[in-house]
Amino acid sequence: MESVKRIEIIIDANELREVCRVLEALEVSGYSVIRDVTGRGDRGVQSGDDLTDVFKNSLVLTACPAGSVAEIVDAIRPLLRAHGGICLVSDAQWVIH
Amino acid sequence: MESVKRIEIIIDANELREVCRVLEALEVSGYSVIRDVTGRGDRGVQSGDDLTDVFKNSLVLTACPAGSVAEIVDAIRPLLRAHGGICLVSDAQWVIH
Amino acid sequence: MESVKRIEIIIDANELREVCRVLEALEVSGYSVIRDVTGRGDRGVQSGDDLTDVFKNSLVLTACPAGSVAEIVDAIRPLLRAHGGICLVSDAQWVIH
Amino acid sequence: MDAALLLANLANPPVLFFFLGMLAVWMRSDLEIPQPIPKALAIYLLFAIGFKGGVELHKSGFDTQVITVLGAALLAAAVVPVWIFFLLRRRLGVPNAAAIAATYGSVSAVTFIAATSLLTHLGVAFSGWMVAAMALMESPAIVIGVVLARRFGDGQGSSIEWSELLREAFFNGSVFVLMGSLVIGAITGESGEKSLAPFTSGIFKGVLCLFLLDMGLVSARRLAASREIGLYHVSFAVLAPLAHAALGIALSALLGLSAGDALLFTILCASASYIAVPAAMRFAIPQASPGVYVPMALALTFPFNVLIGLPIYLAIINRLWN
Amino acid sequence: MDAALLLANLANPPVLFFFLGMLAVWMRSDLEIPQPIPKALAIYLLFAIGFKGGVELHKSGFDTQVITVLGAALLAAAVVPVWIFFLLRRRLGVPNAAAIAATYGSVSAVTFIAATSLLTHLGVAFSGWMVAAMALMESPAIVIGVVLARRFGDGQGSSIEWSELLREAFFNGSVFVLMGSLVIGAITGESGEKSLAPFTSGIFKGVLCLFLLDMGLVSARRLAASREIGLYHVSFAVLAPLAHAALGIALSALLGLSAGDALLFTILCASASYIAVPAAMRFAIPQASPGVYVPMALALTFPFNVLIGLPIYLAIINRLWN
Amino acid sequence: MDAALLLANLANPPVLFFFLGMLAVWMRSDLEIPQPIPKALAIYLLFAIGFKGGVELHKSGFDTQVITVLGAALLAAAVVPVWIFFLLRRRLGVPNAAAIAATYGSVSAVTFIAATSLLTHLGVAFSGWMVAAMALMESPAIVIGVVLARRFGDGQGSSIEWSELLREAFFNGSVFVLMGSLVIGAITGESGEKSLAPFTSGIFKGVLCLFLLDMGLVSARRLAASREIGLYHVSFAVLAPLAHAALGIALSALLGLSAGDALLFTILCASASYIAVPAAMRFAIPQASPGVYVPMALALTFPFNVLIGLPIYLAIINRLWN
Ligand SMILES: Nc1ncnc2c1ncn2[C@@H]1O[C@H](COP(=O)(O)O)[C@@H](O)[C@H]1O
Ligand SMILES: Nc1ncnc2c1ncn2[C@@H]1O[C@H](COP(=O)(O)O)[C@@H](O)[C@H]1O
Ligand SMILES: Nc1ncnc2c1ncn2[C@@H]1O[C@H](COP(=O)(O)O)[C@@H](O)[C@H]1O
Ligand code: NA
Ligand code: NA
Ligand code: NA
Repeated sequence: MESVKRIEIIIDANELREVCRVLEALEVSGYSVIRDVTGRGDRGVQSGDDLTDVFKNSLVLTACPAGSVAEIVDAIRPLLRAHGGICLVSDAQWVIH
Repeated sequence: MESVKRIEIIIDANELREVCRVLEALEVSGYSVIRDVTGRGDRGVQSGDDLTDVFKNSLVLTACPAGSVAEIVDAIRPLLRAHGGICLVSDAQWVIH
Repeated sequence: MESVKRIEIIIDANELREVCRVLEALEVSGYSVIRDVTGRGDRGVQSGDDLTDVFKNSLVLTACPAGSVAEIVDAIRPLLRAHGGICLVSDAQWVIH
Repeated sequence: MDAALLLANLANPPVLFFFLGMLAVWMRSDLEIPQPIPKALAIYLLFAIGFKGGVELHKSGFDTQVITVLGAALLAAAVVPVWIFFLLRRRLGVPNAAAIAATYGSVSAVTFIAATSLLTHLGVAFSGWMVAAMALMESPAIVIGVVLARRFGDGQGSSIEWSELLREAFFNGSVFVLMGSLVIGAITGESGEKSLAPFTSGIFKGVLCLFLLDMGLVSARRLAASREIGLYHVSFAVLAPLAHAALGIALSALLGLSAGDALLFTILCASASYIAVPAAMRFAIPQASPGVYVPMALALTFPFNVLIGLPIYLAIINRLWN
Repeated sequence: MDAALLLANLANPPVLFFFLGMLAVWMRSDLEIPQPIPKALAIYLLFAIGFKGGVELHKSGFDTQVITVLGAALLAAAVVPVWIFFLLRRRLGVPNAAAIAATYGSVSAVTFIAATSLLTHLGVAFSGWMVAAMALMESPAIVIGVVLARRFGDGQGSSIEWSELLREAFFNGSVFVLMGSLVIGAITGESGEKSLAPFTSGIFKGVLCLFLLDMGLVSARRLAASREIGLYHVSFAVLAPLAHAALGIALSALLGLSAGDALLFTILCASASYIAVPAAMRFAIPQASPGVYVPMALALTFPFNVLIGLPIYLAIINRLWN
Repeated sequence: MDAALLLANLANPPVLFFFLGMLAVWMRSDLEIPQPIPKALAIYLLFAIGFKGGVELHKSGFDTQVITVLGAALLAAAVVPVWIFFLLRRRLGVPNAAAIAATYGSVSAVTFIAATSLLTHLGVAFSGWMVAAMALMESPAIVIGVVLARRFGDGQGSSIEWSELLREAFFNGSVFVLMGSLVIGAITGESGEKSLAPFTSGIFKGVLCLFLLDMGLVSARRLAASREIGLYHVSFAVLAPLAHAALGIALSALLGLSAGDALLFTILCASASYIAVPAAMRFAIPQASPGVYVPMALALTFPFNVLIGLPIYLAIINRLWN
């Protein structure tokens, strides 16, 4: 198994496209998305019950080498600043296959 | 980036409201919810296929300072005891924006 | 709280049954499933928008004692090799109730 | 002639689709109707049946028969859970006994709908306002079950407040949609009926088929997964509806109901709830095991009533009424 | 007679179900119509109304009245956001003022549908091609709102490209379905109409009831959750539709529209968008707070128009037209 | 006259909505029909077409023509995958060749439905029981494809058991719903038909429009995303249906089918499966790349058949039959 960083981004569902575009631009090896995430934060309740996705979040998970965390985080930060959301980085072991 | 604790709670979907109420009472900075989670545990299979949410779980994720883990866990434990489910606590770095 | 390992498996939705069968065979104490996960990886985009689940992933999360990680990983690896996907292992504290 | 009834029931498309669903599980097909589609179908069915019932209520008005039937319905909904509780508490313990009491004291809207579908299929007349009786019978058993659990239980879980419980019992989603549609139907009457007919009546039976297909899938899965169900539970799940059907038929005779209404009243007594009640029990009596009371109602009593019970009850009613 | 109109509106099933939804939230019922069912119902409604509108357009053709009405619609959609912006910018700041301007300059398809449903309910004739006016009024206000935010804003968020914005405005999902169905309806005409009628017309009102039930749930929730809404916002959300209705009625009179068409044109002016616009604002004016402009349109102006506004506007029109 | 056919096909609402869906992707609209709605629509379509086919079978009974047609259908479903496999294996390798063989040997229910919709649109008669032929042609190619992959493959993946495979082939969700509804339709016959007609026939075309709107979205997305598709694949995806259509027309002539039935039989041969087969291939031939065989069937062959193929085949049939 190989040590990697596990980056978890929870952001407004309307920004999902943008986050993916950013990650692809940085040529991450891959990412996973959970589209329907609700929650609560500084910007109030995201109940996910409206017709547009204005009150819904999405979660993006990407595992990457420790080295590329910095550039990913720097690329995501402006989105978080503009639209809210959180980004968590943690350690993990990647099962090589 | 700032060190935080990542608390993951998987519990009966019918208790979701209650868990959120508890977290809000403790004034956490925020939390995220994945409403539809299935699974298996001591209480058998939660297949998520019935009309009521009796056989469905939900996942609540909250990132908080290490200091407040204890009180959150203590507040959640009785719910886990009564209705089952799990609560995992892990380390993470929060990207400040 | 008790130290455990947090195993996260993201795999083709059609293999979900198989992964669960494997985990049950190894008698894990339990597992959680998020059925609808999209993403991108070596095998291209999994957009989750088709009628079959051929382009959809699922996420399986299981918390287990450090001791049983090896056998679980060994049992999952062939599935990852054949059908793609990832498996991440991280540390966590399990709240005993 | 009774065998004919049994076959007629089995030849009714909704019943066939219910069976098809069970077959899919037995043959290990990967067929599924993904959530939340079944939830949406259930809301539609409650909406349609409630609305149509309300319109009928609008037409008939609250005459004495309506009122006496509603009274009898409340009576049945109050008596059944009590006797079940005392029957089962020794064997299954207070929490499970109370939960099962609530489950069997309440009603299954889908079974009721299946009964109306059978009657329509056979061209037997019935009163649309019987839906009001169903609406009234959903909630009382929940409250009674919880009261019994409190009174005879070890006092655990008594933390929950009454307001919460009453809301769960009387305002839970399914009861609310049914009641609300009933009232709206009663307000709008014929005019509303005409404009909604293609939706509430035209496609109704077709939607019911799809919904029962899913019910077949789910109940067969539940049966396969239920590890806590023993012979005792199985026999109760089959005998209880028969006993309650007898009660229902007796009351129907006393009330002088028509054959059609008698079947509906009977099925209300004989059916068990797996929608409104489990959610309430899970929260009000957490010590009770959903792995016991849900499979009993959903995987045993429901199929029994839909496949065999309905024609049997109707056959008996036909015998007695003529 | 006007009171009669008000009651007639409240006795229309869709309105009653909208109210039922709000009631469910106020009584703290756990009733919900799970996503993506409401999204699917919305797509259906846009599909059906667009298609039927296109068929009507096919029948009427683009005669001078149609064209003048479409022109007037565009005019209203262009003027309204501008004056709102300058009205609100001091009090609410440029971003929120611009977002609210776009919201109220655009239209609410569901309110429009509720208006047609009321007219049908009352047997008042109207032109199906008015849908085309609605389609035209959805997007311009979005662009104007963003332009104003740029021109008078602190230059933040100006990073976003125009192509993106125009796509959001003119090709977003709901506009696209409505426009596309309109064109397809116009292409296929009567033949298409006949084959789709049971779907686009037969079950339409029933689906509308379910959809408005959800709208009631959501708007009541929004109102309860909105912490950024003050008296100022509330009064604007009630006065704006009245002011815009006056504008709409005036233009309708000038255009010599029939009473039915006048109501539709009026409601287009008086309604505010909570589907097409918020998504666009969220991305084009991120500094604006969705917690302000969405509840205003969805939880205040929408219920006001559906419950009270429609009958009032129609009463006034009736007075003036006769 | 043939150009007229082409236009008639393009003026059919379902085809227009399919095109609208593709247009939405090309114009980069964010329109989407969120899952599981499309899955539910697919289940509805299979349910309705299966049920109606069963009813027709009930009416016609298994006369010699029905049986010979079903035999011919099985023959086609068995021959096609074999020749495709040997045609492609050198160029694409055993796994992909086998997967494509299974894909094109099986059928596309939606293409079949589009064909029936075109015939209805043109008022050309056809036999409802042709659905039975479709149901029979879904599974065999899957088994044959896997057998070929085993026989000529490097023996990898041969771990999977036959029971699993056969279940995937014959009991997968879509086949099961189609077959089950067919049988139920055959059992209930006219009586069932009457009670379900508003659901299975009335709203059918409308639902088909919404479903094809989604199909348009998905197939255009697939085409845009497919990086493994080369000129070779494209030409195969267009030439294969033409070749198989020729086979279908020849067999139809031999069997002396009516023009309508001939088109249906032809489209069964010419269409490729993107529902039943991919799931089975993914599990039985994991070395094959879904990024190749799915886009070929879904994003190339399906649109080709629906937009151009159907009218061409029908034009040829008209020429030959008269
Ligand atoms: N402390 C937290 N833990 C977990 N999720 C959070 C937290 N804070 C915010 N979120 C998520 O991020 C979304 C946007 O946050 P905000 O921009 O603060 O409103 C919220 O709706 C939550 O889903
Ligand atoms: N070891 C575990 N790892 C991950 N999830 C678990 C585990 N044990 C239980 N769960 C989740 O918690 C739910 C309730 O657990 P239980 O109360 O043990 O039945 C299960 O349905 C799973 O979704
Ligand atoms: N680096 C990664 N981080 C997160 N998820 C990944 C990563 N790589 C692959 N995945 C997930 O695993 C699925 C299959 O991966 P692959 O087999 O590489 O196509 C992808 O669709 C993603 O959902
Ligand atoms: Na009962
Ligand atoms: Na407006
Ligand atoms: Na074929």
